[in-house]
Amino acid sequence: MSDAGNRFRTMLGHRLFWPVAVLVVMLAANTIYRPGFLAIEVNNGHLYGTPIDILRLSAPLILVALGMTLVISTGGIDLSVGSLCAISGAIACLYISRAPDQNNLVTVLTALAMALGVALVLGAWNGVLVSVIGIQPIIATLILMVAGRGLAQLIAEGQIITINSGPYRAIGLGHLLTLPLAIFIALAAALLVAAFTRRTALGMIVESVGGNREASRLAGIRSGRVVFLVYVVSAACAAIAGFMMTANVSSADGNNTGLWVELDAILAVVIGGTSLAGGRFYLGGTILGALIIQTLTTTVYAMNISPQTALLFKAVVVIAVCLIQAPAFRAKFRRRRPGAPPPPQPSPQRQKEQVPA
Amino acid sequence: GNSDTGGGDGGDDGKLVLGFSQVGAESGWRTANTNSIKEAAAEAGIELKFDDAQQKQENQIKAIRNYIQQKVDVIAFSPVVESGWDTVLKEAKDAGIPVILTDRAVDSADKSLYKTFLGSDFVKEGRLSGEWLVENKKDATGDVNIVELQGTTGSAPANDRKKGFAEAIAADPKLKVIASQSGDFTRAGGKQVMEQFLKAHPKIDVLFAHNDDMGLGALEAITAAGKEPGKDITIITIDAVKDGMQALADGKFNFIAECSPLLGPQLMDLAKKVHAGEEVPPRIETEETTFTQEQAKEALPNRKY
Amino acid sequence: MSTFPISAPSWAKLPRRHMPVLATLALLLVMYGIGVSQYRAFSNVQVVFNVFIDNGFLLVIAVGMTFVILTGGIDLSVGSVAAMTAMVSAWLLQSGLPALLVLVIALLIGPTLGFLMGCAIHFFDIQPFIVTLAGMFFARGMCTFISDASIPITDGFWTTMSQYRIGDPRGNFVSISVLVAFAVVLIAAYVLAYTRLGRNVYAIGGNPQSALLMGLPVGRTRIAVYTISGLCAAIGGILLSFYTLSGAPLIAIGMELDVIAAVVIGGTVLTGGSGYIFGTVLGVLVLGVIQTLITFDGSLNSWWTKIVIGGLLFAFILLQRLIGIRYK
Amino acid sequence: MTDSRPVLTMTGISKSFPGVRALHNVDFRLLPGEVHALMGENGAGKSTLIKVLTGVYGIDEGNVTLDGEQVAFNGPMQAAAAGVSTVYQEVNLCPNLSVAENIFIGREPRRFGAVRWGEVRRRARQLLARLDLDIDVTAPVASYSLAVQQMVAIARAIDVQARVLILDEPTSSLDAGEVAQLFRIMRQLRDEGIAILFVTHFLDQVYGIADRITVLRNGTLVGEYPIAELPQLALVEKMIGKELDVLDRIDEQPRPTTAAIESGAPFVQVSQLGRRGAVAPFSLTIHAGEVVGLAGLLGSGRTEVARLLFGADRADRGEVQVDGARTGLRNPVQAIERGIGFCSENRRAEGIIGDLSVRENMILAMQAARGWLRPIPRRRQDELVDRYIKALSIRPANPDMPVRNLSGGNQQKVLLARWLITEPRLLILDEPTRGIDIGAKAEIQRLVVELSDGGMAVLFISAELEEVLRLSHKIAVMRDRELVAQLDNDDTVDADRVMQTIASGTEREEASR
Ligand SMILES: Nc1ncnc2c1ncn2[C@@H]1O[C@H](COP(=O)(O)OP(=O)(O)OP(=O)(O)O)[C@@H](O)[C@H]1O
Ligand SMILES: Nc1ncnc2c1ncn2[C@@H]1O[C@H](COP(=O)(O)OP(=O)(O)OP(=O)(O)O)[C@@H](O)[C@H]1O
Ligand SMILES: [Mg+2]
Ligand SMILES: [Mg+2]
Repeated sequence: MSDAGNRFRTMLGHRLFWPVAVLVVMLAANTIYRPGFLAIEVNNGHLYGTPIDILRLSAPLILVALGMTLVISTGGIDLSVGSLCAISGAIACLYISRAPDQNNLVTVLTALAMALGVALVLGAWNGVLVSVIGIQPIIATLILMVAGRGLAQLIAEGQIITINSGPYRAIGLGHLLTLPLAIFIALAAALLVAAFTRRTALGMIVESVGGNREASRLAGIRSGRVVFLVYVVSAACAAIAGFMMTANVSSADGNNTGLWVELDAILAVVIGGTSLAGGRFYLGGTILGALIIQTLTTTVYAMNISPQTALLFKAVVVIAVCLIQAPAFRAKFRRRRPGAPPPPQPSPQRQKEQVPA
Repeated sequence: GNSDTGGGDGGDDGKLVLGFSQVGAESGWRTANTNSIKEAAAEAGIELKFDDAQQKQENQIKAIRNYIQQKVDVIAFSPVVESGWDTVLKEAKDAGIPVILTDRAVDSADKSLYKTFLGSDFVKEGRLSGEWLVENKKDATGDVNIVELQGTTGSAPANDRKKGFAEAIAADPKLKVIASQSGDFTRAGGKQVMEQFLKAHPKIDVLFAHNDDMGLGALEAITAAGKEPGKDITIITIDAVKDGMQALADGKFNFIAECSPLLGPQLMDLAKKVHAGEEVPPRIETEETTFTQEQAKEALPNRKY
Repeated sequence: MSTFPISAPSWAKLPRRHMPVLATLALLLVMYGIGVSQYRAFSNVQVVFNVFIDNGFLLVIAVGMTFVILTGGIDLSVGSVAAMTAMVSAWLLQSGLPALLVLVIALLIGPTLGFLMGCAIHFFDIQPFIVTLAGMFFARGMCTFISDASIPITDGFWTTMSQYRIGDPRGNFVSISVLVAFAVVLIAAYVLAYTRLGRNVYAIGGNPQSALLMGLPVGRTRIAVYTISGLCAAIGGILLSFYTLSGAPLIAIGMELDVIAAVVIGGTVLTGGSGYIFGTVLGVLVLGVIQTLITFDGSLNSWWTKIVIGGLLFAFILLQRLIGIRYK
Repeated sequence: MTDSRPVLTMTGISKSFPGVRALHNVDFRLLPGEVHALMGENGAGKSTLIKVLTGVYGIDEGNVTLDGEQVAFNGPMQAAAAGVSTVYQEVNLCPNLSVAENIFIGREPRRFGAVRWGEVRRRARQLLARLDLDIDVTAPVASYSLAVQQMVAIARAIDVQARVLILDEPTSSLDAGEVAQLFRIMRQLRDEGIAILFVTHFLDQVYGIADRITVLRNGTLVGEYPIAELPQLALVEKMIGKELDVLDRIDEQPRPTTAAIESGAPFVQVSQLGRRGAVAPFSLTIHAGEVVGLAGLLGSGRTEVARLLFGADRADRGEVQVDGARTGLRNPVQAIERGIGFCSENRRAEGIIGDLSVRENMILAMQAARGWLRPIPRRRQDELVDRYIKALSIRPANPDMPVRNLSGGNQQKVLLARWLITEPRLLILDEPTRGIDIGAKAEIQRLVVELSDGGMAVLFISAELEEVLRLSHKIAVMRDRELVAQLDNDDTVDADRVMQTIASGTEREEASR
């Protein structure tokens, strides 16, 4: 077999190959529909164009999905992230709107710190419910998902808080090196999470807790603390995402900020290759997943697919993405080829140890 | 009145009891509506039983059932959707409790199931917007390209405003809706959709947004694209909340059709009347107006919500 | 090697396994008691009946979800499928098809979609969460595709089903939906306890690997549960259309979460393998009673409503958990 | 009997996993009315052959015929329907279902479609009585020890009216009594003309029951032999490809006497430690360099003792002293901090983390002890992992392979390595040689001796009395969840005496020393 062929084969086998392929196909389809789709021009000294929009808009989703990846990898799930986005955004905007000088950097930083602090407390609340009291994650976080929206509205008294603060706006709309600042924030967060998990042993410990909680406990891991920690991290990520979402429109809307972002985040995580059953997690995959989802949303708008059929379109794309990613599906086409490895029959994904819920 | 409250001030003190089921608290408009009703009830000495249905028709039906059990004197509600109220309204009728609809109508064939409707006419709001546009662009030459930011797909205000607007602009063939997409009534949605509109369509003359919030979101996208809102693109919205009025006064919007949330006083009035058995007209529209930039500057200082 | 002296006496054994469910029941009664003591009209029998009338469709859908969760899966599509069923019924009735035919068609759509999702999950080994999420998008998309405004139903059969009152029509009554829901509950409880399918469901939830090696029809069962869930969602959708006499594209949004919550509150474990239909019934009632309590109070703000719902949910689950641990 | 036509033949079977060739051109045949032992080292491909046969894995190449007809099962369900009943290596039961359900699920007696629960329970009790097991069949199977679970799995398999019965290491956690019971039934089935394929690492058992032997090595066929033509030593040679002499070396080595060890300061002193419903209060002293064996029948509470000592379960009475200082052992972290390690008998549920690689599984306990902020440098990881892969001859020697893809025995070795890496002062080994081939077993035994000579204390639990006797300085005997006796392992102690103690619970006076 030729060397190039071999290299192609290893590339095909790479975990991120298919998500990348899907992304490329979507971009290509858009470009065919509207040749200017990928065009980037310079406008006011920053880059301007649809690809930039996609990057900027996916930043909050990437953040939320990063935290969600860790949570999911411990075998949990965090439904409260959307509410947390709303709460943190509302607190920050409320504080800024009450301040005499909204453009004061100290004011903005205080607002951010306050909001982040509250989010951390709420994350800790989730963590305690799951790891200490032992409530199933989906229900434990559902409590905050429901009550959190109420809290956000309580903070804003049901109104949309509009602010006019340059520094705060910058979180969502500012630019750095001609690119939106939000991208850098998301990237920094991703690198931070990656460093925290992969440069230390945290990643492995999280994966082992998700893979088999009892075995991890017997190996001397304080599983409870790890589980607690991931919910706090998830809340922190959600809070920053909340800042971006609200800064993007310079207003906090307790109702709509981060609405249904939890579903998108979970989708991104799963598209990225992390199993909902817990265990191995893939941060790179998650980021790609988030990009795919945002591209999908943008495609709906860019191709002006009618709102009535937009969801049908989404359904088709999601299924297509998952199918071509599924090894079992691809194996159906490869089976006849000699020499190719056979499909893993009892799939490793399902091979779950018994973990008391 | 025969009410059951958890103690405190309630009880059989002869106060009229009104059960009100609100759609939810999905927007600033809605919150203003709720506040207006609460304040008016307190002022009119009416005991209000308030329930938030969180945008679910099921919840509203449940709430109405519970009001019937509690034997409130009058039931009022803003239906989440138009259809599907006959069964529960029949139960209310059998229990002898009069019903008032607010804000949104129901399409029941049996008009005896409710006493009256109080609210705005979404179709009319769309129509007023369209008519203003026709008037405003009557001298324009060449096609006028319109993009539309719809509300939540399938919701009554979105459907009706779209309909009314389309009816009105049909009068002038050069007015063309070249793109129409849902922005979910939110600022973020409006902004994201507008960004794509701007990239896909080099020449956009008019933006019609189904509410102020989406229009405000779109403003940001327009500015970022290097265009001047209100000048390069004519912007028409509906609602007239404070932020929207501000934008109008600042010359960023061009026209707003009002949709007033301040139904409280009228509602309390009606409640007293139907409870006393007085005849009321079957349909009462809230007093609403439209605003141009000049009118907005005048009205802005006394805007409450 | 016979018996162990230290093990619990046999009389103590029976209730222990049922303890969590009993605890839930007790807590539910306590909650009801609080309602009665706080609000006079709460003690009307009709209040209880209303909880059933208002939650009949939720109960049916939750029964289907119980099957899925017992195998360790999840079905996010149920709310949308119910909405789609109602929508399709309304649409077909509007276009003049006879009621019975409409009923049959509407009842076929849900299971078909469920079957397809089950196949995707089993044959291509895609995570249920994603497949059913796509199903959810699809069904909701179909709703707005059919019509973006709600369609009223005026058909005689539907109206009768909706408005017929069983019991004293002037006093306490239940609707036909309640009977349908009860029938579904009984059948499901029977299937789970007394048929091979039911036992296979539990086995797969316990350990799918083992179930496969024990020679159980894992694939067939897995596809079956999603089909069942689809069927239940379809029945739920029909009940919903009785309930609202219309098909509305936005109805039942987010219902899947209510349903999952109800199932889990009822003691079914999300990783699968343990839980009962009876628990699910209790879970639905808990949600129903919480809501009734809040409406009866009638003084809560929109946002306080959400906070209080969250708080009550928390209090309930915490107590359930604490009692559960004690008896474990 | 021997010249009857084979009921099952497999010819030219090959099977590869990514990176591993598990089977290469293997032939195998099974005659009716025989017990056929399939032998080979860990990872030789025994389980894979069985899984290929029953359709759990697809075949790459080769043919399977059953009764002369070519078959290709698509899964255990089809295989069972065709009369091939199998107990797979790891206990494969549904932990949440009751014992009775586990036995009958898939073929419950029914009337009008409804399962007859009374009948299910009655028949389950009957069936277990045949195996001499008297347990509550309505309790979930997870509430029983692994041994009981193994018996339940066997009961499930033998109840089927099968032509071929496959038992993949059914005896790995059984004690002598249970094994005898099982063999009685196997003989009975064999005499009814059923073909039995039997996998074990216990040579005695092979010679006790098998008629013929097939040996695999590294995924290839070594040969098929009638039992009479293959003496034990020759069999071992065929399996490992060279002579085995470690076992002899153990017995030759001079070992410190009990007296010598006990003159040192005790490392762990337990007094009246107990837990309601699990073990009656017991007292035990373990010195540095001492091997304490725990002997007892199934469910006598050995595992419970080990778990209490490790803090895996919390004791509700009694106290523990480590190095003379009173300490609480309330959770595994505390135990590990005090230098105690614990290798669970249930490697699938409580041991390996299947998703993670061999490397990660090995360093997990050490990493946990260091805390997540101080990752073990990659170089050091490689060093440790390589060392133990070599020392325990783990195959395939690929540290980055997910551990779930290893054969059962190799997984066990990985677990052992996990604890050895932490260099504990007391290592609790609960059935460490379960499912391990004879060569590796000898290695592990040698390791225990070496470690204890180097000053490590070992608490050694094994269903094989012989092993306990060979390694221990002191033997603690459990019966009915009570520590009934402690015997110094001197010349006066032999298997019979321990058995007697287990049976009668005498020598109680020694227990209170
Ligand atoms: N699913 C799998 N993926 C990759 N490799 C596998 C898989 N299953 C088994 N193997 C490999 O195949 C080889 C044979 O394994 P098998 O389980 O058949 O051994 P075995 O003879 O049963 O050993 P043991 O006595 O330890 O149980 C081993 O090298 C193992 O690592
Ligand atoms: N023969 C039996 N009859 C009934 N129950 C049993 C039997 N054997 C074990 N059990 C159950 O198994 C559980 C675990 O026992 P434990 O693991 O402590 O025993 P063990 O001495 O370690 O035995 P094993 O040899 O199985 O490891 C006990 O709770 C007991 O209920
Ligand atoms: Mg094996
Ligand atoms: Mg044991």
